[in-house]
Formats: sequence, C-alpha cells, structure tokens
Amino acid sequence: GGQGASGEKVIKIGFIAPLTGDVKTFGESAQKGFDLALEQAGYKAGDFKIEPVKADDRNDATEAVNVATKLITQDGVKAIVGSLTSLTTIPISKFANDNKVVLITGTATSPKVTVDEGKRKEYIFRACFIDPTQGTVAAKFALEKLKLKTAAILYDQGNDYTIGLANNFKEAFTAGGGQVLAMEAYAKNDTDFSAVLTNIAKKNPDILYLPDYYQKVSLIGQQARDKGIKAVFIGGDGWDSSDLDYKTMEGGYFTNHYSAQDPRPEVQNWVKQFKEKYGQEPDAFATLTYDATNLLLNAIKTANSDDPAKIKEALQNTKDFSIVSGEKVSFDENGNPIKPVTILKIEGGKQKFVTAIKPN
Amino acid sequence: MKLSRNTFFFFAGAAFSFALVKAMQLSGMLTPYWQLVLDQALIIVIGALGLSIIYGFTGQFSLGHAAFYGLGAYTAGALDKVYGNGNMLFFFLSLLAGAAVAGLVALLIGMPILRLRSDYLGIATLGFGIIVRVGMENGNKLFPVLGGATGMSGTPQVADFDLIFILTLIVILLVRNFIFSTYGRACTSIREDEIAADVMGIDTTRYKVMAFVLGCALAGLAGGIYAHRYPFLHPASFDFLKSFDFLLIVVLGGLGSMTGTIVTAVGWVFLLEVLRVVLGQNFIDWRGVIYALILVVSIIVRPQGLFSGKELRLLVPDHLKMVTGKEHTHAGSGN
Amino acid sequence: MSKAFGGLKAVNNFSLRLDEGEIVGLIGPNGAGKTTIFNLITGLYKPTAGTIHFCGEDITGLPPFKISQRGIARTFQNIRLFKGNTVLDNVRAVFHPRIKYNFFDALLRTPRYNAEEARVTREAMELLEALNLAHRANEKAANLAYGDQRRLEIARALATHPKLLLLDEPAAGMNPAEVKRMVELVRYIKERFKLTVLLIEHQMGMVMNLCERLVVMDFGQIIATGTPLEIRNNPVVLEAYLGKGATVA
Amino acid sequence: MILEVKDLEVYYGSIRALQGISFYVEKGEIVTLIGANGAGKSTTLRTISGLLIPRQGEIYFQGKKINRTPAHQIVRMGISHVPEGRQIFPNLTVMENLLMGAYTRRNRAEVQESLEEVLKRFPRLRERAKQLAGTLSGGEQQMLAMGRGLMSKPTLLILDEPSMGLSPLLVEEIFEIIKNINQQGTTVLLVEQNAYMALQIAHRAYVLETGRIVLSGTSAEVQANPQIRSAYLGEVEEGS
Amino acid sequence: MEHFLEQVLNGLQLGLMYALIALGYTMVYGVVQLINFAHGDVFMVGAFLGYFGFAVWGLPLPVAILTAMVACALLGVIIERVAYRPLRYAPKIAALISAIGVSLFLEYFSSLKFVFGPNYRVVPRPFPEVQWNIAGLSVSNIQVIVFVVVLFMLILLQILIYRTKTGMAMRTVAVDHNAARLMGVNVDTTISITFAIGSAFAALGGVLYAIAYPQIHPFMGIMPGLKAFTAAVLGGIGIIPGAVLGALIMGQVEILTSAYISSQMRDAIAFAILILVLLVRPTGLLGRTETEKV
Ligand SMILES: Nc1ncnc2c1ncn2[C@@H]1O[C@H](COP(=O)(O)OP(=O)(O)OP(=O)(O)O)[C@@H](O)[C@H]1O
Ligand SMILES: Nc1ncnc2c1ncn2[C@@H]1O[C@H](COP(=O)(O)OP(=O)(O)OP(=O)(O)O)[C@@H](O)[C@H]1O
Ligand SMILES: CC(C)C[C@H](N)C(=O)O
Ligand SMILES: [Mg+2]
Ligand SMILES: [Mg+2]
Repeated sequence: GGQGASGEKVIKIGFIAPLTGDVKTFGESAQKGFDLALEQAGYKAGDFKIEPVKADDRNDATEAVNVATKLITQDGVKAIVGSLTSLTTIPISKFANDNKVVLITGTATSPKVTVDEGKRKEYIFRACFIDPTQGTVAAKFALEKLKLKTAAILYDQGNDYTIGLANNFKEAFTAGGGQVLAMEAYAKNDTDFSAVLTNIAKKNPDILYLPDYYQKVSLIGQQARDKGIKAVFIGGDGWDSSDLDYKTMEGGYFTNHYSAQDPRPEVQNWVKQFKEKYGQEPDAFATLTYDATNLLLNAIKTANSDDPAKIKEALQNTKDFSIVSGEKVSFDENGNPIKPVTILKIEGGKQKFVTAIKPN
Repeated sequence: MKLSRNTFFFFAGAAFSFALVKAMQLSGMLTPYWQLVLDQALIIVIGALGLSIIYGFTGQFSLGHAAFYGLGAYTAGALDKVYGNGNMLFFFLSLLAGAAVAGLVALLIGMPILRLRSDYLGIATLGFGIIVRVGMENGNKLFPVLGGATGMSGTPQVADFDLIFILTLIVILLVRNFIFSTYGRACTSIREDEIAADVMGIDTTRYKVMAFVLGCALAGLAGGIYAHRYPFLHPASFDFLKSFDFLLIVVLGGLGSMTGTIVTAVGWVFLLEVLRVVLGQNFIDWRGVIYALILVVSIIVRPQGLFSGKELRLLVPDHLKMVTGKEHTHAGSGN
Repeated sequence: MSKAFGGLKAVNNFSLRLDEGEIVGLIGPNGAGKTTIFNLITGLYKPTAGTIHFCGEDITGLPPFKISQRGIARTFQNIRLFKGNTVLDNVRAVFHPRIKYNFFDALLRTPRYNAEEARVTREAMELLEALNLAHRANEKAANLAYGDQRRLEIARALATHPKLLLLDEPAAGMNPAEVKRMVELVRYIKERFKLTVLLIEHQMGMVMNLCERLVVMDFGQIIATGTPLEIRNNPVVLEAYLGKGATVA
Repeated sequence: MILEVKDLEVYYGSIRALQGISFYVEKGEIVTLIGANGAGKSTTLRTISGLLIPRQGEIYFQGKKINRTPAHQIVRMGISHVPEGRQIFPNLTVMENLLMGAYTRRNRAEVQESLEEVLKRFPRLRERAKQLAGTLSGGEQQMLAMGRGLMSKPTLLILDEPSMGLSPLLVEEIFEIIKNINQQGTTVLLVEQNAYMALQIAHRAYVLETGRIVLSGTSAEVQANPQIRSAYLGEVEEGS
Repeated sequence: MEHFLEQVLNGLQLGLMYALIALGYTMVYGVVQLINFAHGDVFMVGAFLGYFGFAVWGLPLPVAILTAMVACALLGVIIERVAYRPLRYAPKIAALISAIGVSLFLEYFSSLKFVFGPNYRVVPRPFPEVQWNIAGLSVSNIQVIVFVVVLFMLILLQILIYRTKTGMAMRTVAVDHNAARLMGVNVDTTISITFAIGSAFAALGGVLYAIAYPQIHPFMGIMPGLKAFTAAVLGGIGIIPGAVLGALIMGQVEILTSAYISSQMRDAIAFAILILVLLVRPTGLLGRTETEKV
C-alpha cells in the first residue's frame, strides 16, 4: 500500500474512458460521474485516500490496452473504473484480470467483459445490464408494443457490443414471430453504406436495427433515409448522446439504462446534484459511472484494504447496495447486476421516456 | 570456429548491455512498464532489420511489412494459445511457425509482385497489407481462436527480457553475416542497378525473392515474440500505418545500415513512450503533433538518415576491414 | 537475327560470326542498332527472329544472368555501375555465381566462408590492380572520375571470367589522348585474359587502330564488313557513316 | 566583351570543382573550352547559366553581373545553354520541345518566325514535328537540342559537347551548323572533347585542367602548343 | 436488373468521390514524383473548412467552398515550401517520409481542442437531398453535382496541362528541373502552382465528400486518400484520365463487392484487383510501359 505525504494510506484508482474520438461524449459524461462520486466521498474510502489516474483510450482497442498497461505497471493502480465501450473494455478486462487488478465498468454491456470463453474473470464487474437483456427487450418491445414484424440489422463486425446486440435482437425477434430480412456487418471505418442500404431498401423492412454508437448510427441513418428507407430505427444504449443526429433519428427507439425523467426519488435527487455541479442533466453514462465508482468505493471501504484480491471479494459480496440506476443491486456469479431496461423514443429532437421493462 | 576480433567485441558489448539492464532491473530503476517498452523496442529491432534487408539492402520498396509482422503474431499467438499453455518448447515452435508462415506467404506473393518497380511495388505491397488485414478481421470465421475484428487475447505471456534479448542478438548476428557475404553483395548490387546485376550474372529475381522472404520471416519472428509479450492482438495493430512505422525507422536510420536500423528502432519506440510520460495527461494531445514534427525535422536535417550506409565497426567482419566506412546510398535516389 | 520495337525494325536479319581471339569493331550511324545487338546477345532483349549460339550452344532466349554465367560480359553505353557500393564490392559482387560456399556457410561463418571470402577479395584486388584502380578500392564508385568509372566497368566485366567481352563506346566523351590509352588498355586485357572482343565505337581513332575486322551497320542491317582499310575506302560506308572528310579523331 | 568570368570558384559539397578561373568572350566569336574528363568544363557552363552558384568570383554578361541571377532569368537575358547529354524532354513532341525553347518569349509572331528559321536549318525536325522527342535517334536529339536552344534567340549560345556519341558524319554536320549559326551573328561558347574539330572552327580557345585554366590563345596558337598536341590531341595519325 | 443499375450508380458516386481526390494526387505525383501522403489530410482540412463555412459561419455554400479551396491551396503551397522543398534533391524516399510526417501533423494538429478538435461532427445538409426518378433509377442531386464537378475538373486539368504554357512548364519540370530552368522556367513557382491546384481540388473534394457522407473528423482523410491514390496507380499514376478511370473502377469494385459478396470483403477485393492489374500492366491501365533503354 502506498503512503501519502501526510502518512495516510493511499490507493490509486485508474479511470479509462474515450475522452476524444468517435464517442467522446460517452467519456466526457462518464468523467463527470466519476469526479462527482469521488468528490462526494471526499476522495476517501475507509482508511484510504483515493488518488485518481485518468487516461483516454480514444475508443481504440489497442490504445486502451496501452493505457491500461501504463496505469497498472507504471502508476500501480489497484482498481480501474472503465472503460465505457465493450470494444475497449473487453481487451483491458482480460489484461486487468491477468494482472489481478479490479476493474468495474459502468457501461460496457457485452457479456464478454466479465466472462472469457466460459471462464469468469474474477476481478471484473460492471454496473449495467448485459446485451442479451437489452437486445431481447428491444425485440419484444418492437414486436409487442410497436407491432412491427420485419427487420433488417446492420452491425459492426469489430465490436462485440454490436455483434452481441445484433444476435440477441435477431434471436428474440425471430423467436417472437418476427422476420429478419437482412443482417449485414460493416467495418468500423466504413463511411459508405450505399450498397447495403440499396439492398435493404428493396426489402422494405419495418425496422432497421442499428446497435452501434451515436456517430455511426447517425451516419447510417442519414444514408438510409437518402435511399428511401422508411423503416423505424431501433438501437441500444450507444445512441445516448447529445451528438446524436436527432433530426435523422426522429421517431426511433432505443434501449437504455436510465432516464432522467424517471420519477424515482433517488434519480431525481441525483439529477439535482448533477445539475448543480455541471448545469446539465446527467445522461446514462454519467449515472452509471457514478454508480460504478460508488460500488468500488464501497468495496474498498468494506475490505478496508488496498489488496485487489480483497476488494474483489468485497465487490462480489455486495448486497442490496443502493445505486441510482437500479434499486438494491447485487452481482450475479458473473459480476453483473440485475437491472431494468428503459426504453426511450426520439421525438421532437429530444429523448422521451417510454417505459421501463424489468427482465424476467 | 574461431571468433573474430569484432565478433568478440560485439559479444562483449552485448554482455555489457545485458548486465546493465539486469542491474537496472534489480535496483528497481526499470519499472515493469519501461521493461515492457524496452522489450518492445527489441522486438521492433528484429522486424525493422527484416525491412532493412528488403529495402535498405536490396532496394525493394515494401509498404506492407506490418502485414508479415501480423501474420507471425497471429500464427505464433494462436498456436501457443491453443496448444502451448506456457510451455517453452511450444513457445519456440510457435515462433518458428510464425516466421515460417510469414516467409511462406512472402514467397508466394513475392514471386509475382517483386517484378514491379519502386512506387508501384510499394502500392502493391501496401494493398497486400490491407488484404491481410481483412483476412485477420475475418479469420475468426475459419478459426474462431483468431478473434477476428475484435482482436485476440490469451496467448501465454512467456517472452521475457532475457529471451528477447538473446533472440535479438542472434538475429543481429545472422543478418550481419548475411549482409557481409556474397548474398548480401548480390542484394546490394540489385539495389544499385538491377539490369547491370542481371547482365553480370546475378539471378536478380531469385535474390529479390530471397531478401523479401528473409526479411518477412524476420518480421514474422518479431510478430511471434510480440504475441508472447503483449497480451492483445488486433488487426489494426498490423495495418499500413504500422508498416509506415517500420519504413520510417529504416529510412531515418539510413538505408543500407544495420546500425542505423537498430539504433533508430530503439530510439523510436522510446521516443513515443517518453513523450507519453513527459507530456502527462494534460498535454497528451500534443504527443502526435510533436512526434510528427520530430519526424519532419529529422528527415530534413538528415535526409540520408542517421547512418546511411555506414556501420558500427563491431558489425563489420575483421577480414573485410578494408570495406569499413563504405557508404551506400539508396538506388534510384535523387530526382 | 531480328528485333522489332513495335513497328520499328531495330535489327533486321543480322548475322555475325566471331572467332576466338578476334577483336571486331561494330560501327554505324546513330540508331543503326548496334547497342540493340549487344542487348540481344546479353539477353536483355529477346530476338523477334533468329538464334544466337555461343561456343556451340544455343543461348537464344536465356535470361541475362545465365548468359553471363556462360561467359559473355559487357559494358554499357551509359555507365551502369553499382554506384553506391565501393569499387571493391562492385567487382566482388559479380563473383557471386562462382562462390563455393552456401547460404548456411555464410550465416554461420564457417571456415569455408572465410577462405572463400579471402580468395574473392584477393582476386578482385588483382583485377583492380590490373586496371590501375586498386588505390581506390574503398571509394564509392559514384565518386570516381568518369574515366575511372569506364575502367571499373571493364574490371567488373572481367570479374565474370568472360570469354567474350562486349564494349559499348568505351571511349565516348574522351579526348584523343585518352582514347589512345583506352586502346592500349583493351589490347592489354585481351591478351592477359584471352578474350574475344566485340567493340562499338564512334571514335575512328580507336576502331581503326584496334580492330582486325569491322562490321558496319545501318538501319539494323549489315552494310559492309572488312578490314579497317577496306572499310575506310568503302563508298557505301563513306556515304552513310564516315562522311566525305573522314578524318580520324 | 559579351561575357566575362572572373576568378570563379565552384564547389560540389566540399569538392572544389573550379579553382578560380577567368576568361572572356567577345561579341561574334566562337570560343572553345577544352580539357580532359572532369576538368570542370561543364561546371563552368552550368555556373554561367545559373544552374550552379559560385562560391567566389563574378560573371558579367553584357556588363551586368549575373553570378546570383537564377537560371530562368538568365535565359531571358539572352544566354541559351544546350546541356551535355542533350536533355531534351522525351515526353514532349518535337514541336513542343522547340516551343519550350521560346518559353520566355511573349510575342507569338516572333516566336513563329524563329520556329520557321530553326525548321529551315534542321529540315529533319520538321519531318518529325509530331513525334515524341524520346523516340528520336541520338543525332536527331542533338539537332533538337540545338534547335531548342536557338528558339530563345540568344545573344550567347552555350554548347556542351554537342558531338558526343555521334557518328563521324553527324559530327561534321554539327560543326558545320555551329559555324553557320555563328556566321549569322550568334556568339558561341563551345565545350568539346573533340579538340580537333573545336579548334578548327573556334576563334580562341582556353585549356582547362583540374579546375584551372592552364593555357589560352587563338585556336592556332593552342593547336600549335606541343603539350596540347600530345595531351589532348593524341599523336596525329597519318592517313586521315 | 434495375437493382443492379442502382448499385452501379452507387459505385459511380463513390468512384467519382475517389476521382475528386485522385486527380490532385496524380497531378502532384506527375510533376514531382512524390506520393504526397498528406493529400488526404488536406482533403480533410478542406472538409472541415467547408463545414465551418456553411454550417458554422453561415456562408453561402459556393463561398464556403471557395474559401476552403483558397485556404487549402495556400496550405498546399506552405507544405511544399516547408516540408518538401528542402528535400527536393535528396533521395526520393526522404520526401516520402516527410510527407508521412506532414500527414500525421495535419491529423494530430487538427485534433487539438483549439483547432478542429478530436471529435466527430455531423455535417448538416447545406441543401436538401433531392431524388429524381429517371427511368426507374433514383438519382440524387448530390450524385449529379459530383459528376459535373469531376467532369469539369478533368477537362480543366487536361486543358491546363496540354494547352497552356504553365502546363508545358509542369511537364518539363516533371522530367528534368535543370533542363526546365535552362528554358527559362521558374521551377519553384511551377511546383508551387502544382501544389496549389492539387490542394484546392482536394479541398473541393473534401467539402463534397462531407456533404455526401455527412460526418467529419481529423482522421477522415486517411482511407479515402489511400483509396484515391490506389485508384490513381490503378489508372496509371501521373496520367490525368487514368486517375478518373482508376477511381471509377475502384468505386464499382467496392460497391459491387458490398452488394453481392460481402461488405467485409470490399477492401480486400479492391486491392486484390489492383495487384492483379499491376501484374498484367506494371504501370497501370493507361500507364506507358517503359522498358528502360539500356
Ligand atoms: N527499348 C527500346 N524501345 C524502343 N525503341 C528502342 C529501344 N531500344 C532501342 N530502340 C530503337 O532502336 C534503334 C536502334 O537503337 P540502338 O540503341 O541499338 O542504336 P545504336 O546503333 O546503338 O546508336 P548509338 O550509336 O546512337 O548508340 C533506335 O531507333 C532506337 O530508338
Ligand atoms: N553533381 C556533382 N557532384 C559532385 N561532383 C561533381 C558533380 N558534377 C561534377 N563533379 C565533379 O566536378 C569536377 C568537374 O566536373 P565537370 O562535369 O565540370 O567536368 P567536365 O570537364 O565537363 O568533364 P566531362 O568531359 O566528363 O564532361 C569533376 O571532378 C567531377 O567529378
Ligand atoms: C457507452 C455505451 C454505449 C457502451 C456500450 N454499452 C458497449 O458496451 O459497448
Ligand atoms: Mg548505342
Ligand atoms: Mg562535361
């Protein structure tokens, strides 16, 4: 354990997020949540003074591993909050786990974050639901509430988040009697989707499922409308950004973790605190990272140790801890909390709360 | 076989460097992070020596070197991940396999495309690099272990400094022996004037392919070691931008100089990491800008590279003393 | 033998026989096809029609390096040295096909490698000495003066152990005094290395002095052959090539 | 004096190619520089036409100092340099090459006039006007280079080894043309390996040796010098 | 069939986009024989400036485009002056390395927060997208605009290079600087003009690209730049019509691959075709096969 200048015990905590690049609004929001949580805790957990070390992964998998390597081997962090996307969190979770450093992500929803080829990565946790939940809810909602019967799916072949959502959605959608007319992959750097969209336009699906981050879905959405595709756009939590092209995505639905319009007092209290500090409403990623940080701080306090092995134990044993984005949470055997899914609609250039669905 | 004087000094120098690193390790000056940087520098040395043979000594402009580095990494990484479990024998076998696959692919692609000249060859190799990247992105459809576009992890991390150091040393010696032999001379004469070399009895196609295969196999070897020292392989790590990295190491070091390649490779890896640390989180955005400026300024200050055609004496065989200080310049240079 | 570039017949029905030990001059106006003949013989161009035999063997269509290995060497009209390499390495490089160690000897530095390298270096130095270039052995070839470069090209050609040497305008751009020295040099190496020589040259001072037999080409065809004396008085040649004044120099 | 060169020193990197040479050319003359390979003849010409910048010394053209004037402006002042090895533009047609020679001239009618003159002097070029210059034979390329040089209507024409690599017949023809050009009023500075021919048409000559002028005089004087006879002319042969 | 034609139309649009970049690329290469890797980044700067012009500063679109073109022309001239001219007589590879450096510089400098910033931006349409239905095919106004611009640029460049004095000067500079100087050509000026024109075209391409694929970021120039250069090589580098031909082929190959095989294969097949073409025609489709004269 490190010693601070004043002789008190110090624990270094890493924070990794995409602060720049294609999904920088995720990182910016998350950073606000992280900072606020530490501030509220007085940069302390138990006997330990918290020293945060931040790094930007640009939402690039290899860059994420680079910065994680630096945080762990050079700065000596014992725990990491982050990263945001599954794209970057999966590789660093493996690395953190191998190096016995605790990692908790607020928002990376792919099951592969905590489980690698059937094996649980014991040091890895998250504060959000997982994609099978999210994809299934989206499919059911489309079938049952929107009464839409056919869908086309476009996803990024290089991102387990979008791959997972695409598959989960497809499975649930077909199981529920819907029909998937087309399912196409693209690469992260693609900008021209005309060929695929022309093909999809001919099939005239009711739904275009776009489980990617806000930049990509805005780009695809625009080109889809250009090609005369009239389908309803549906997506996942990757849409939640002020930089989403609201005009293009008008009328679309997406699954998310939370809505600031949720009347629960915990939520409204949090929204107020956040507004006071930053002058804006917190989005899902600020909230979830705030929750993740608090979960970690609580575990450090409970373990009252800077030994990652003990922190990890404490985290796994968390019982009915109250967080903003879901009442009393505990982790299942894979380090995932059980939480409801919120559905939002893009309407009039804004996000509108539609419903919250508890998974069974 | 008797050691020549320079070979002796070469080993002495190597032993000294090794001892130095060990001392720094023990004293704790070398944190695991800087150890990793050093190891990666040595790995890059091996790969860059490969390109040095291809371009620096044989004059074949390749912009696809990283593809072979990646082929080696994926081959060795996947083999050891599936069969190895940290077993040293498997480590070496997988390295050999990585080098062999890279070399074999180089042979197949090299035979047709090495007929192309300069920029055309460059663009063709670059294109090949992109094809390989697409292959990596979709490799998981045939072999799920490869991970595809989401990357691959899980290779046992068994390559430590000692191993990497010894491997680097062996590679440097072998490359030196190759360059200062009739094969090396055949290569440099092709670089200088392919037609004249042909008319003077040198089977140019054969030696161009040989240099290409050898250089790419070294890239594959470097990749194999990388897979055992860096936990995460991703197709983006092996695309054409990475090939540019190898290219600029070889050019900034000075074409036709092993010394230059080695020094620049190490310096280059450290430069990038030192910048990361020196700039800190607040100025990290400037890292790319400063790096780019350093690149432009160095090439303008020394357009012929650091050691163009010159070698450290240690690398030159004794009985060829008379050729020390010889200078090579790159064939087809100038306007 | 014939060679066409697109519609242009650069060489048309050209036949020539060289006997061992001869020095033959090949002359003719610019663009007559002289250099093209060299390029055909050395395999750089493939003949459109016809065959080339060397020491009784058909070498038509062989790649240049194989032809070289059978014993034909040349110099180039526009000097083509391995400019960035040292003078010594220019010569040593072409020993390559006759080196007696293999790839693994080279990588492992076996005694065989050491012995063979020493031999090659020694022989190369001998050649450089013969051409008065030994003192510049470690110089970069590009740094040599023009005349030295011409001689280095000859040294390099000799290092291939040729039986037939093709010289393409070795005296171009030289003044009469330098031309004279070149004549002596060619005589010397011909004797010492037991060569047959085919020489292209526009400097009549050289051709007339050196050659036993001259072949005159125009438009890709032979228009005359004979001794220097015969050629000098051949009206066809005077008309097409030498001009009325027909001075030496 | 149309051209005057004073104490010229030129370096290639650290190599001193010209070690302080001085000479002059009078209007209407043919002056030749002779010397062995590497003596510095081409270097001298390149410096005059602005391709190289001298480290020391001055060059005056029609009284104006030009040693720091860029090459493209020297052309405008009336010096035309036909370089060693011809350096025609192989990817341009013969006609375009000739027009490039008049690049600095604005008056179309005058350019047209010069073009007619050049084509009259070199009828072969008229036949080949539309052909890419790179496909011409050596002799034709030399004619093109000279024709192109004349297109700028120079006061001073600089020729670097115009007879190099040409057949004896063409060599004669070229020298004939040079004499002719000079007779029609163009001053000529000529560098030649073929010292015989050069001395025959030149009025005066300078002999260059490793970057220095070692001898000068009228052509007859130079030709008569016994050292020159043996060093540059070789021993005269009979039966010529 | 109609479906197929629509895909061909998609390919045409993409190909024309590549052509827009490839023209400047190939012109610069033709004159200085440098693979100007920074060209794609000038294209990016052009896209950003155009975006700021019409979306942020509210300039009329033509004014915004013109501003971007002028600014990039200047940028191109400065880049040449600072990073390439000192290396003009150095080995060719040195300038190439410098070009890589400049490319990285433009990317990272643009990424700085006080420049363009590291983030992706959505480009609003400066004019509404209009679809026309011509004989059952839908053609958009963007496709028409791009088509007209490329045609115009192609003709303009051909005239410039083959019909003007400047063009002749460029062609002589391409072969031999000293010989060109001896004709009275100002080599520096000619090269500057070349870079100015090439970069202005890159800017024009950038703005149009940003309108057609409405998203910009500092690294957006890399792939289109690379593809465009590849297209230029495919057609025969240095040859103006070759660039357009190569670009059109690249566009078709990519789109048809995406449409009928798999979009994951598009780059692989595009580059495989490049390699095959080079094996058959080592200097590109319209390239002169020059056997070296010995
Ligand atoms: N690779 C080639 N492509 C096209 N034409 C060629 C090629 N090589 C030679 N030629 C043409 O063939 C003809 C003969 O050329 P060659 O070089 O053999 O002439 P030469 O007799 O050596 O002339 P010189 O005395 O000027 O060197 C010329 O018209 C030349 O342009
Ligand atoms: N570009 C260059 N770089 C370095 N040295 C050079 C260069 N050009 C010429 N030299 C050297 O300068 C000296 C003079 O060369 P220059 O070309 O002027 O000789 P020259 O008298 O024209 O000879 P030649 O008869 O061969 O044309 C020579 O020693 C030559 O090696
Ligand atoms: C920030 C979130 C949109 C990340 C997303 N849930 C993922 O796992 O990739
Ligand atoms: Mg010839
Ligand atoms: Mg000269």
